Amino acid sequence: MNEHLKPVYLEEKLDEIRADGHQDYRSKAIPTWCPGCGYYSMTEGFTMALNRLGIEPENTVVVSGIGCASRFPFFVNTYGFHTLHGRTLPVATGIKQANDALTVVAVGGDGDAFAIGAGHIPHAARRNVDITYLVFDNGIYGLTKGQASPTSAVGFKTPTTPYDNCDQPLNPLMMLLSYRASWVGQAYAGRPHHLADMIAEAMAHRGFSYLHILSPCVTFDKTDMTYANLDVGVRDLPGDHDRTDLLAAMAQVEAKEAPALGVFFEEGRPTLGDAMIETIRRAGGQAA
Amino acid sequence: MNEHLKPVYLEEKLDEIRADGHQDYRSKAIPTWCPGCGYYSMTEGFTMALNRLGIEPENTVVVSGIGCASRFPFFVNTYGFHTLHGRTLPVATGIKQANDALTVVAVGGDGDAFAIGAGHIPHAARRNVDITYLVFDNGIYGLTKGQASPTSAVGFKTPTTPYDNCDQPLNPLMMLLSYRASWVGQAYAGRPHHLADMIAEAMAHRGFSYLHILSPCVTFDKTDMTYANLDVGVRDLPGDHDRTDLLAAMAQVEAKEAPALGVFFEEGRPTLGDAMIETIRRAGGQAA
Amino acid sequence: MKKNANDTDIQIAICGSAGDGTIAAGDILKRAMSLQGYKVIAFDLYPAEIRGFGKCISRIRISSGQTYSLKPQSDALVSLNDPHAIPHVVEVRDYGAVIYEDTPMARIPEGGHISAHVRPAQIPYGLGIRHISEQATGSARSRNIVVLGYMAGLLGMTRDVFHQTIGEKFKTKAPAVAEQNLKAFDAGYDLATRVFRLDTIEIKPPRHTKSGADAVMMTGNGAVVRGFLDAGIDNYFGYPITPATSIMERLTVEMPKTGGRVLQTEDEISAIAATIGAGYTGARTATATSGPGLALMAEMVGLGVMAEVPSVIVVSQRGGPSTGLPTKTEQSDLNMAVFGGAGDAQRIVLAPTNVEGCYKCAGKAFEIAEKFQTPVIVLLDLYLSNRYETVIPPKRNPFLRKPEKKIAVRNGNGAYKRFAATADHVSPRSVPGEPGLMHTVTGLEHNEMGRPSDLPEVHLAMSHKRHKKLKGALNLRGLTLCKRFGDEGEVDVGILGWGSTFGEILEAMYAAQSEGIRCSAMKVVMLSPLPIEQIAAFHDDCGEVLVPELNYEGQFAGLVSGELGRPVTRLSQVTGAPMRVEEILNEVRRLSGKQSPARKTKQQDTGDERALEAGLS
Amino acid sequence: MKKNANDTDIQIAICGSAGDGTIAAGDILKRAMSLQGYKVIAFDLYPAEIRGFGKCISRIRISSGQTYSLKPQSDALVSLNDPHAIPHVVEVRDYGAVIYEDTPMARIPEGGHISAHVRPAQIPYGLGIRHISEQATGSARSRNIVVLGYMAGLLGMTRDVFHQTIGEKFKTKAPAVAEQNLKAFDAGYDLATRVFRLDTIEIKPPRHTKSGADAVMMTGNGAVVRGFLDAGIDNYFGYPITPATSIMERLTVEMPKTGGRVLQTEDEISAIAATIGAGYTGARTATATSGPGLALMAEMVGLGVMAEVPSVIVVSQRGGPSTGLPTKTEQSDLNMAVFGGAGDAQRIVLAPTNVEGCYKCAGKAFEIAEKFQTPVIVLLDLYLSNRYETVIPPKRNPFLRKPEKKIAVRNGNGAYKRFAATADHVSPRSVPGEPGLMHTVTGLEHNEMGRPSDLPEVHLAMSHKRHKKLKGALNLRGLTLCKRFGDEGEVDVGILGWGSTFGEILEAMYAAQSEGIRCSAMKVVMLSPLPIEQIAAFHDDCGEVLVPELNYEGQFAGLVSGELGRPVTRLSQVTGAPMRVEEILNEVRRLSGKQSPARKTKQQDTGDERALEAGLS
Ligand SMILES: Cc1ncc(C[n+]2csc(CCOP(=O)(O)OP(=O)(O)O)c2C)c(N)n1
Ligand SMILES: Cc1ncc(C[n+]2csc(CCOP(=O)(O)OP(=O)(O)O)c2C)c(N)n1
Ligand code: SF4
Ligand code: SF4
Ligand SMILES: [Mg+2]
Ligand SMILES: [Mg+2]
Repeated sequence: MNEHLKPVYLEEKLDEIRADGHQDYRSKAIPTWCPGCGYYSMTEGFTMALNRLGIEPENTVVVSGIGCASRFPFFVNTYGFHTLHGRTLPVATGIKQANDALTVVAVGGDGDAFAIGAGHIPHAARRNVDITYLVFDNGIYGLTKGQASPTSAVGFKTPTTPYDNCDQPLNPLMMLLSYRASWVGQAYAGRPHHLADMIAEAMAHRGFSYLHILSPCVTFDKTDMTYANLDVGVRDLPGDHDRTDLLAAMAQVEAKEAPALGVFFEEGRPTLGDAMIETIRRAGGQAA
Repeated sequence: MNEHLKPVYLEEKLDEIRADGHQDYRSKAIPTWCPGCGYYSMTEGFTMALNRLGIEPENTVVVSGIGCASRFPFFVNTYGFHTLHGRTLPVATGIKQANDALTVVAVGGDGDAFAIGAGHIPHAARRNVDITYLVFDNGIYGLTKGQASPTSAVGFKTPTTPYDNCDQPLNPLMMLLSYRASWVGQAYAGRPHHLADMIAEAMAHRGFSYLHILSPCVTFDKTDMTYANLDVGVRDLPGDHDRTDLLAAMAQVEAKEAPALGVFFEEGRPTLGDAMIETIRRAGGQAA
Repeated sequence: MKKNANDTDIQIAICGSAGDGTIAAGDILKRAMSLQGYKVIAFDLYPAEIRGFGKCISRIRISSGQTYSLKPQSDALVSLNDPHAIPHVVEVRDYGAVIYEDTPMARIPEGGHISAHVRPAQIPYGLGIRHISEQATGSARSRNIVVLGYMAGLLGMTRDVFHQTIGEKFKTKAPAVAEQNLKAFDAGYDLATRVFRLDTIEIKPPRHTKSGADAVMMTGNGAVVRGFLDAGIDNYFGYPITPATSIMERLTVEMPKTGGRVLQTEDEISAIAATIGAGYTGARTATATSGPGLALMAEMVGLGVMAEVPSVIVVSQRGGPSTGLPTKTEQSDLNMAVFGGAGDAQRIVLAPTNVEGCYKCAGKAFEIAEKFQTPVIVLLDLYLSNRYETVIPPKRNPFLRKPEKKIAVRNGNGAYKRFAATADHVSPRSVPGEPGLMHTVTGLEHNEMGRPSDLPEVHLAMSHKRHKKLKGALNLRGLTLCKRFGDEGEVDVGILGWGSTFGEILEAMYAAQSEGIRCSAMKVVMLSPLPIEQIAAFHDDCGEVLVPELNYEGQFAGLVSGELGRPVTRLSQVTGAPMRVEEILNEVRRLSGKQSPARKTKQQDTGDERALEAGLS
Repeated sequence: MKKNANDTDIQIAICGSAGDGTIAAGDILKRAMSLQGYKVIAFDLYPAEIRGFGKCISRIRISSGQTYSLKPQSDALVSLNDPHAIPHVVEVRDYGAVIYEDTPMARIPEGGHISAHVRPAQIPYGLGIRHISEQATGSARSRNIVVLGYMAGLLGMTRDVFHQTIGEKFKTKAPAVAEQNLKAFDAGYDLATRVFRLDTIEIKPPRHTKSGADAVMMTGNGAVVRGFLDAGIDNYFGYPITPATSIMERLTVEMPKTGGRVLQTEDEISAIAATIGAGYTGARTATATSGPGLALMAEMVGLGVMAEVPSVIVVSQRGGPSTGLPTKTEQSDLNMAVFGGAGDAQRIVLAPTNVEGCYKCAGKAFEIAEKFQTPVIVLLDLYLSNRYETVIPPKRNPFLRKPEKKIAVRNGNGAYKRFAATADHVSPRSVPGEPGLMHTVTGLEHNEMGRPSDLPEVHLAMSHKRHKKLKGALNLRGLTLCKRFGDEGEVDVGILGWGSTFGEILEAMYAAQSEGIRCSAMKVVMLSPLPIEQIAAFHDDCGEVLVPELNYEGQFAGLVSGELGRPVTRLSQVTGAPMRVEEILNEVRRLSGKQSPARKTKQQDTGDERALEAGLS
């Protein structure tokens, strides 16, 4: 029988959702995000990914900065650290450095990452700290009510750009590639299944993985990064894209009118933890 | 008569140096750098460039952070601001924002720029603040006596990497290209005339110009970025390099075993000052 | 200064959930009353979350004479959402009004309706708000305006002024919008005029009706913006943070109109760095932030002190520590403002006590920063930043728009000494562009030329210079640095206060006087350097000195005791809300030996042992 | 504790320019004397610049009994470079020795030779240092060792121990190097034994010769490293900054040997952020910095306070404000350490007063941070970080290597309350990896579950909890939090001190006692929370309380007065150098009414009006 013609029974479907177990990764707190906010997809995608990879919640730490995106840890049932604006990565680095056995996921908004936090990204990337960094990019400062962010488009009108934004936005994926992050990908909140796949893949990568997630702020952005615009804007990476080729990845990222979804670059190299173990070995010590 | 065969008379040569005027841009303070430090070339190159461009010392402000490199402002006869470690660019941005008529040159070491100051570079670049940023890269923390910096090579032994450096170094030129800085070039302290040319060209560019200068620390680095190694290591950019092509520039930078000297990328676009004037126009105001 | 018992003095609270138009209704009320020449003080509370149906409450005090803070009790409470409004019923005074929807939409749980919470002595006014709105406008969306009209009618407020205010409020919208709202207003108003009034509240004509046209409603942040503009601000650099953001948002609109430049930087470190960079060129430049941002600025403020570069930093405090309570008020960043830097890095700190003070301090801050070549911090808090007061703008711009500055000259041998020793310890300054006066400033200790030096005599002399010059700020003209109110001479209790809390302090002091307690209050606006002579003289006059403030540690009390070497009594409150007048009054009674017996019970009720403890330390 | 007049107590100063081997000679002297069981205190001054021929001076005090600081006057000065050494001739006591090169290389300007500066009462010893070195070793490079030998011979020091020390010092070099140096030493030593000794100095055998083998020379920073290692530090994150860098440099060598991890971060914000991140996992983690770095850490330390995560931050102060005087000492970051954060963000601050204290405070800091779940700042200064003292390392590791912690459990209904209210206000903590106890910590105000909440009662209760729990630190065992020395009961003058300056305070106190002044000194190690009861009791006993400290503002004095509400007398010195014992003694004399007439002249000479002023405030 054709899969798509099978009738769907609500009760059955609910049982299925409960049974698959990913709901266990949700906390009891109800998200404080606006209805329709792209961030709901992240919670769903993240819990699905954890479930699929079979990671125990108690061995997972979600670290965030400050912003709507950074409220994320409160809504998942793992250990969590809601830190300071922009300090997601150094705190996450400290956690991973102290306990290699933990799965550490860093989460933040575009402002948290690329405005106040911009100085930490190159270093987490070059050291290849074995964590996953999910940036929820809505091109705006959501929590403080809609000011321009470093990824806001030229011409965007916000309370701090009443005469339209003039600053050229940053290109986060290009930046991450230039830091030679060892895994770089992009997803979109409007494609939740692909998003879940990408989160799982990013987390499975050994080393620093960076996933850029396009996500509309339905409350403060009615014109730019909306679902309507993104739905038609995004494209898949070409099937023949070579994800081991840095310059090819850069070429894909440079063609940014139509943001590509998928994995741009991937490379296996020693992590910070590996470097630490090697240093201990050279010193004649025993790794803990 | 062949130029090279003409005898050189010391007195004549000294007169020539005095007459060309670039010595007027030197301050009375004697540099506190170690004899042989690459930084002496910068003072020479910078004063020659100012002289060549005919910029008045009183309309020039040299802004620096903290480090051996950052002592620079004390040795030139312009206005100067020796700020804090890593804060060179935001201070320089404030100065330029307040007075478009000034020539603003930011100066710092590799640690100042790419460790503690790394978060400010993308923003100065994307806003296209019309300043010149000279980074003196010696791959080390000179002033604090030789610890590893973000550009130190893997395997480098320093007081903070006694068992050898394990962190992959950053690629500053790639980073600047990914920020789409509107002028990106590289020079070497061991080629002082080319260096002076490059400083002059960077300063002549309208917008944010970034010049990376390779410069040995003769006191704390006896093995890596030495004159001996660099003299044979550097190469010129290919004659047919297209400096308007970002991806071509990236390809040149990626081939980093042999650092290329010259201008990688250049693009004309509105500066932060232009954006401000446009905003004032839209608001119906009169630019000062 | 004392109040005239015959004057109007009423306070209305409007409470609903986000989306009910609570704040908008309050806004119309404020403006309408201010237009008639009443004094208005108002403070709105918003929910912390963007989303959802969090509580909004707008409290508006309307008076003909001067008042200094909100009253602890309101005369009327308007509910647009019962679950949110119920906890506030106790705030309504005896014989005050509670106005609410009397035909709720759905079945509600026991005790869920507000009418069940109205106390016997309070007067309930139930009406079919939704129904009236639907009838008058075809939609329930004007519930807020209906109930506003009802309240206005009930209290005998003038209809016309409301019409005018509503017209203005909606003038940028389609004409139908204003029309609908006027209909809704009138429907409520008419209904109220037919109601039998049990209450004693009355609106009497304001004292100075004429001034209404001149008076403006302004928040503390709005006043900062006005002060900056009137003082000729050239540049602003900032990073969004509650509750300072609105300063930047308004400046981005206003400054370009007169050629000014605003840049949203990548973080607070950049904001202060650029501010100091611009200050170095001689431009008037400011930034604004809250506690977390000021913490990040600590190193750079120290550079401003050392390099002697002027800058202006507005700090609007919120609940702390750390990210704390971003939408609640507190006065707990004082220690950081005064002491938060490496080394002996004294700076000037000003804390206005009301909206007008915000205007003055913000505008004057540029002059002060330039005069003393140093960072100036202007310390507000969320309560002051967001509270509305009626202000009569000055007729003449009170600020010097051109810096008074000493002219720098090369001395005999051709060397310009940027940090030359002078009688007042302030050295002649040159800025980039001036020929022959080139110099480099630095955060390193330096000699008179500005060259780095770590010689003992240089460090001693320069430390001396940096501290001594600030003493000059204690002789500043044109700004009240500290001021005593109330009884002259020896008193039983003196209340020493700073910042937004001073309004409550004055109210408490006047109340204490009316109970026969000899009482004075001193406000201190200049918190660093402290006007210690005046404070000492005040201390001499007072049997007891009480220091009420919105922080746990008694930070101002510690600062004053530290300089004075004498004890004071601390009164701390950390609930995120403004200080309660009653709380201060009770302490004054206790210290004067006239403790009211009611107090004891109340303390036990709230279980607030800390307030007691703190009061005793 | 009083000194026995028969004991050895001599101080040698060796002065040269960078490259002369000044510090190396001093190092051999320190080690040789320490090996014999003498107590050694030493402090070296280096030039601020990397390059050039800046002044180096090594001062070494050698005694059989306990001493507490360097002496204001040395018994011998050894010059390797006359221009640098000349200003230090005045530091040599009457009948003390000045040792110098008597056959200078070139013609020198008038007054350029040190012999012209030796005072009549001092005893000059000129010798052909260069010549002797060349003769003995074939090169002038051993001048420093020749003169060291001469000095040793002159003072009757034992030759063998020097031989042993030199052998050890050069054991990693080619054997010829040690040999050359031994020859140089003997050449100098032999020469001295043939010299007619005019001086009265004598080296007497140390009291506890046996302990020599156990004793080690250690700097404050070295002791911090030892303390960290003995307490089982797991992780270290840091960014280089003078004078803290050597802590990281030594830890990078040592920690990996036992599996520990060190990361040089991109800045200080990252260093403290990672420290707190690692602390969240339960690992013992520290960072170290100086004033400018601590300023950058201010926001993150506040997060540690709010989220109740342990962390240890060593701060070695240097001259400020701003970049200040990186290679000079000062105690001016106290205010920032105690107050430098947004909101009511009290943290624990410990300031050791000597090298042994550095060891104890550093090691104990982990236990304290874990016990009270909060950041602990250990405050040193350049003088303490870099000064050498002889220490006898403890036989048994004095630190608890496993955190004593409360075991977190799920309560009945399955919810784990990370911030549960408890009797001692410290809540049971769980760390990642423990099943069923997942929770999120935050810098937002939060309820017992750790969920964000801005309810008034929550903020009040949690502010209470965060402050009250720290009071427990005043009952800590195994670490001296404050201690009184000198006369018991009522005294004329009490000296209250903290940090590195306490050595000078003790010396001054003993000197004052020997002049018949009733005098006590109290050291305060725990600066936050302050052991205010003990301080108050001390204040009660003292006619006058003097607070000497190395900062301009009298920061500790302000802190104490602020909590105590009583006056103290400030004595400030900001020259970048350690406090002068004589300066303290003069103040003690003045306060006790026994002012020495010499004092007045001296003050006028140095023109140090500040010290006087400060003393009076
Ligand atoms: C040091 C500091 N500066 C500023 C703020 C105020 N603030 C909170 S969230 C935020 C920006 C949020 O934008 P983004 O990171 O893009 O997250 P979003 O809300 O859009 O998900 C700002 C500026 C803060 N909390 N701390
Ligand atoms: C906030 C702060 N952190 C650390 C330091 C100490 N410090 C001074 S210079 C420097 C690094 C210098 O390296 P670099 O920028 O490469 O300049 P170089 O000396 O090599 O020219 C450091 C860490 C400081 N002055 N301020
Ligand atoms: S404000 Fe924007 S980003 Fe924040 S929760 Fe609402 S929709 Fe999402
Ligand atoms: S230490 Fe290195 S970078 Fe610094 S002045 Fe000397 S050679 Fe140059
Ligand atoms: Mg965002
Ligand atoms: Mg460097």
